[in-house]
Amino acid sequence: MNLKRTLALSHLLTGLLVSVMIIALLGTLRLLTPPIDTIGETLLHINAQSTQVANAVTSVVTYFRGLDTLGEVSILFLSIFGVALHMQHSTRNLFGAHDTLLQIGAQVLFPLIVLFGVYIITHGHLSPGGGFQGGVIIASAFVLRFLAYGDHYEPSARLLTLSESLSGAGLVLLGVLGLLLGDRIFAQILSLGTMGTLLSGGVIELVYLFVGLKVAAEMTLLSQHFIKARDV
Amino acid sequence: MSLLYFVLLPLLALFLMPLYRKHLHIISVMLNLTLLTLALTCTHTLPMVERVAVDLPFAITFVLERASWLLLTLFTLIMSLVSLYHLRYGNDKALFVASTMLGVGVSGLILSHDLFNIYIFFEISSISAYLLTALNQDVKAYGGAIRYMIVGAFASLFLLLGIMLIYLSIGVLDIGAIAERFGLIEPRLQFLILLSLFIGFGIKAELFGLNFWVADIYQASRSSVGSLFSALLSKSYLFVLFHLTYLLHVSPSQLFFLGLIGALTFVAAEFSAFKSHESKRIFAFSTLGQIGIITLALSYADAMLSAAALMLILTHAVAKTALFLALDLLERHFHSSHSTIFARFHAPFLMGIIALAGLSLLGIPPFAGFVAKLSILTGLASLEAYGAVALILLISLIEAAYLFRLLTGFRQGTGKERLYVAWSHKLLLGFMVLLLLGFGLMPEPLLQLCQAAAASMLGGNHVPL
Amino acid sequence: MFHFEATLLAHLFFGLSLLVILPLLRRRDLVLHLLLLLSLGILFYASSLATLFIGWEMMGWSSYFILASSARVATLQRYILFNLGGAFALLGAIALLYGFMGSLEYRDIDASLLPPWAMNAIALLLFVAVFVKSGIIGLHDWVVDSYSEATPLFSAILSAILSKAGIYLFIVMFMVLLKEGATEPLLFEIMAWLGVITSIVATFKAISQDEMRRLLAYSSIAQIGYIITILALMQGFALEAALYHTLIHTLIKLLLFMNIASIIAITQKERFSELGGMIYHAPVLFLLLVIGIIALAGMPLLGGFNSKFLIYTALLEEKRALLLGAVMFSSASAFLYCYKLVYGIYLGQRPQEASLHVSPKSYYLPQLLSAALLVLLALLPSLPVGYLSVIGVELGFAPLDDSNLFILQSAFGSFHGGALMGAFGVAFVALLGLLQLAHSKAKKVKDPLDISYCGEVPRSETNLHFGYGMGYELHRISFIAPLLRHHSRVLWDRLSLIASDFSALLSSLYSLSAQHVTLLALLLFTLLLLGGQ
Amino acid sequence: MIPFLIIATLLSLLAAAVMAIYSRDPAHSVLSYMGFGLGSTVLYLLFSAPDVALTEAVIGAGVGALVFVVALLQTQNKEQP
Amino acid sequence: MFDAFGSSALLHQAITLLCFIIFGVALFGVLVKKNLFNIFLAFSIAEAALFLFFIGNHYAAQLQAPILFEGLSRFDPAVMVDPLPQAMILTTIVIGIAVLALALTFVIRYYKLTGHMRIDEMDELGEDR
Repeated sequence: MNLKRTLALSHLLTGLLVSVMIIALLGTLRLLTPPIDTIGETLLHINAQSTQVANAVTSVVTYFRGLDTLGEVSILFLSIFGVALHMQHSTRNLFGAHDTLLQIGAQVLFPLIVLFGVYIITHGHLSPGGGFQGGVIIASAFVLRFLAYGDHYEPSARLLTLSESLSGAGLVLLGVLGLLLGDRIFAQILSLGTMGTLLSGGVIELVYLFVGLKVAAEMTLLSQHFIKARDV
Repeated sequence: MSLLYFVLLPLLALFLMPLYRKHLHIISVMLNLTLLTLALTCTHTLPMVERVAVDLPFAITFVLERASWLLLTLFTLIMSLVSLYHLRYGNDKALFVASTMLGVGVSGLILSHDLFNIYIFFEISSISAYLLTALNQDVKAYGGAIRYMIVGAFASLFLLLGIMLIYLSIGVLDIGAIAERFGLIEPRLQFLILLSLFIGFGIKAELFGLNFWVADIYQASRSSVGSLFSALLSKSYLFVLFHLTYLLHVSPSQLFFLGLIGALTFVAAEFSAFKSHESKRIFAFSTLGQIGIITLALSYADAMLSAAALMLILTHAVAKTALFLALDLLERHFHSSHSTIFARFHAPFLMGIIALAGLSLLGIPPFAGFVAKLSILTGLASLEAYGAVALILLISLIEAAYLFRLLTGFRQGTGKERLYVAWSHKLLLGFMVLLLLGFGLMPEPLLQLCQAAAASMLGGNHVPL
Repeated sequence: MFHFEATLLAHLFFGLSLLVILPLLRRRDLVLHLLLLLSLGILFYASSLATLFIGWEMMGWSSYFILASSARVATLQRYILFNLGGAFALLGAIALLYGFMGSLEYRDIDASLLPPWAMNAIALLLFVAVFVKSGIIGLHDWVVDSYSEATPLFSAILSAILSKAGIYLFIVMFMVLLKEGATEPLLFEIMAWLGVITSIVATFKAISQDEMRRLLAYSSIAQIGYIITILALMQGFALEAALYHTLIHTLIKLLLFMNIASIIAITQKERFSELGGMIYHAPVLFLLLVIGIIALAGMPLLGGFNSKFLIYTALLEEKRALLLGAVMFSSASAFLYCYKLVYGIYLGQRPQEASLHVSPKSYYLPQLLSAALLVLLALLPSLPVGYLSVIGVELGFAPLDDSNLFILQSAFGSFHGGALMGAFGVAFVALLGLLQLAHSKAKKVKDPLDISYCGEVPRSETNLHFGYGMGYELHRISFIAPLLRHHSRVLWDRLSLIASDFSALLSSLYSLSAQHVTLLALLLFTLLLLGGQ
Repeated sequence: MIPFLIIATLLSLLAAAVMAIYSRDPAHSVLSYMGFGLGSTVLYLLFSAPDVALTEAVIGAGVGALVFVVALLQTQNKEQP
Repeated sequence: MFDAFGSSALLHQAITLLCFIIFGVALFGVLVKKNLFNIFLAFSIAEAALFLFFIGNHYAAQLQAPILFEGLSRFDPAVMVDPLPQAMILTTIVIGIAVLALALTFVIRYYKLTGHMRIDEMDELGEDR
């Protein structure tokens, strides 16, 4: 009983602390006024000349702040590597269902989902979406097969790691090429198309392609490891 | 020569891992030595400014000036030493990936001048640190890693808040541009932003009030990993913290507050170590103590003291690396890091290394640590900060008490085991101690480097755009 | 422009170190001993405060590691903490000086520029360094423990050489570098009294010790107390007296510690209560020890008298009658422990079960060397005076008269060393002869068990010689007993207890769960947010 | 109309957050977390950030929820033996 | 009734308020929940609240997504939302998920080694262990 009361008291105090903090924070945030101009707006201005990409977010992600994206990709790589390292997976699937309907559905849907993912990746510079989103969508196709086939389906981990590594290396090499041929990382070493067409992005498309491939492989690995984690 | 190679080369080496998965230890050594060479070749072209993305003002910039060059060289040196140390233990994929990424993270942290980019590198180094903590894959390792992740997630929340508020109020991310426009922000908001950044970096830089997790993390991870944490990780965050502090022209009272935090860090850490019997915790506390002194010295924003603090960063990093690597040898042999193992072995060379590195750590002559400590004390005295001098001297006694207690083990106890130390390890550790001794006897060149670095760190390292 | 790189003062101190350390070099810990010697060289020949400090600290840690092979952990802790405490005080003084001078070179130091408060603060810090090294009472615990727990040879080095470093530091700092400084005279007055109080207390503590090396340790403390007292006068004559006493004391302590090292090697015993009657086994050692204690007591037969003579006259010259009285009192009390030393080890009953080893021959060399020097100095008391005068002149004091090597001059008279020694020698021999005659008829006791008094028959294990238990009665004397208690040790122990409690409190902070850590960070954030507005 | 929607979505997000964090049943937590992800997707759409919305949908809500579900299943195995 | 929100300043205030309430709720969860699972979930939600706050504060009624399509043929900050925050948040979401996956991996492994995942029972580190 005493313990419970202490616990309640500590919760109360913590709650008090958090609410005081939030109130103080909000009190200060009231003073927030939007700036006169931001670099985002400047980027928007020069986007049309420098990238020919219809989706400004894409051009920021892959071109203006390509280094951030490279960092992000390596974080993802690091995290998936950690997951793979610490989750030795067994052949036993957590979802051991053998539903024929699901299997048929998976067979039908698999190519469609992959196609959709590829679409999202390749149209990243024209419409919302890009390498990350498309990559995850492709991975979800594999996850679907996992769920449907249970123990009997397992994409080759080696192939996955290889494609993950190689696409990562491709991304870095693209950056290095930009440094060597152009004057900066991810420099536009390819010719630009006209705005709004599929091949208008130049390097941007290549970047998203590598990112998409990498994310797809990584997410497949991730789900594979999570779903088939072995008991110790 | 592009500064981006310090980030791109390790990443390339990582992504091409499947090509040489059996020789990662060799690749690691080659990579780190290459980076060290690259860092050294930059000496004559300082300061270097590189715009990473676009030519407009306020793009992502990488800047290598004297201070960051000094740290970058130190980091690549330590990474090379640690990877050379692991050469004997063969292929370790997890260690290779995590430590290489840690190198990427800390290099990016000190090179980048873009706040959001700094956040990315902050996360890279944090995640590699989590992985390094969990390297042993036992309960302790996972417990430590989970603790670390909770604290780290908290830190990145506040860092993110600070960055968002900066962008929301002035719309720029380059720290030079932020410094220019920072005065436009409402003072209370300014304070909130500084505070959020302080919490974010302060947690990772292991400052008092925010550092109660440190001992557990060091204890959970391998000793050799401890050397990376102690020499690279905390120092890089501290550098960024003070870089921002100097650039944003914080008020004297805020600098005083930082100095106070530094002093508290120092006192609390040294006292905590006094009762500890776990050598990794002891070394962690000693790292905290040194960070406290460094913070205290940097908070005066004085050229001489900052030079001394940089010198302390250098000497402490080398001494701690030597100590942690030696401890790693012991830990591999005894499967324990309790301080009693110091009385259980007989290996004159190793004992000498530990003793001498320990002396340098304590700031006892004729080692480089002494030069750093002496310059800090004389610097404080010439600023008439006699209280700080007295504090450092008094608390150093506590530090001496526990470090010497550890070292007495060497000459005491019976039934000692003979410990075989490989020649390569002897060479490596001997090199580090020679480095400490050499710079202790001839500190002038290093002091000059540190003075130049301090000048560029303080004197508006604001690089012309 | 002042150059102090290789003065005679440094030569004197370094020469003494060589004199002591070279005969004692052994293969065991050779490197550490050489390091110690190197550090002394650095200390004495330094030309900047930084170098001086390097020597000082190296001396501390190299001796620590030599000591660590034999001493207990608590003793080692005490040794390093006291020494580093002193060293850090020195470092504080150096930092303070730097703050005003902007340089650490000796030649750049001009104490007349220091404001009085800074000069006094520096003086206080330096006093701490000097007092710790010299074992001034209250700061002396580490001395006794480390002397008694070091290897016998290293005790000799500790006592004969390392205890002198404090004196050197004082001379260099106060008589050379900071001579022009406006130090408060009261500080030196306090120092003089601290020295003499130390010598009195240490003398009584020495008498009550049962362990040979603890006795000698207290005796060292007492002797250095005199030197401190005399140095505090800040006079040329006093400086020379102090240096003379330093020289004599080094020789005496080398002799005595080596003598005891021989005894320990022979018997493996450390305590008076377990020893006795060694004269039958080692007459040569007995003779050497007698030379040592005569010199130690400052009796006019051997070199010890010369320096005592100088000390007394120096005090007289300065008209410090009270100090003189105290020094004489302590000096006279020193006879008691000298007696205990000779009786407790060599005379009296021999323990029954003693199994004896052979003392290493090499232990005799340093003893013979210093005994010979002591005799020589007794004959030619003015021999070192010329040298010491030059040092005094170098430091800016008037020289002493050394025209006749046999005669030691002072303002209050002089004595002829050869004549004095001859006279005392004749008197001593005559007295001995008389005693021999008187005792020849005394009945020899066949068996110690024959003695019985008050109806008690001692058992065979009862130790009957006079050295045993001597000094215990001191505890019953009301004005001496409080001196013998371990006040300072209690104080330091309590301090370390407080530190360790505080440490436990703080280290529990560092074992908090991650949640509490974040909670504290949030608390800090909130407080700052509210407070900083 | 859009401001109204934004406020309403935010309120429901608040409810979902409370459910997700404080529910005693982990299954409810995960479901509410998914709801939170979907709600924020909607919100991003309303904020005219379709890219972020898509990312939140597939990565935040999708992968995040998957990870949570699997973690839940992995740690429930032994809880009721 | 909600016309007042037509002014974006007021709307921003409201968004900030609600987002930080969510943030506070999540932070409270981080501080008091004992289940590691819930703690990381709370972190994830706190992070999401910050994202919403950031994106929400760049929204205004007249602004469109920064993508060119039929009706819109020119990049103009007057009619488009700032793309940089979106790019930043996009990056941060991915990072957040990466960290979350790693954290849950550690939690799962910890659970399998010790049989519990309560933060107040984690006692494997500290002195004399």
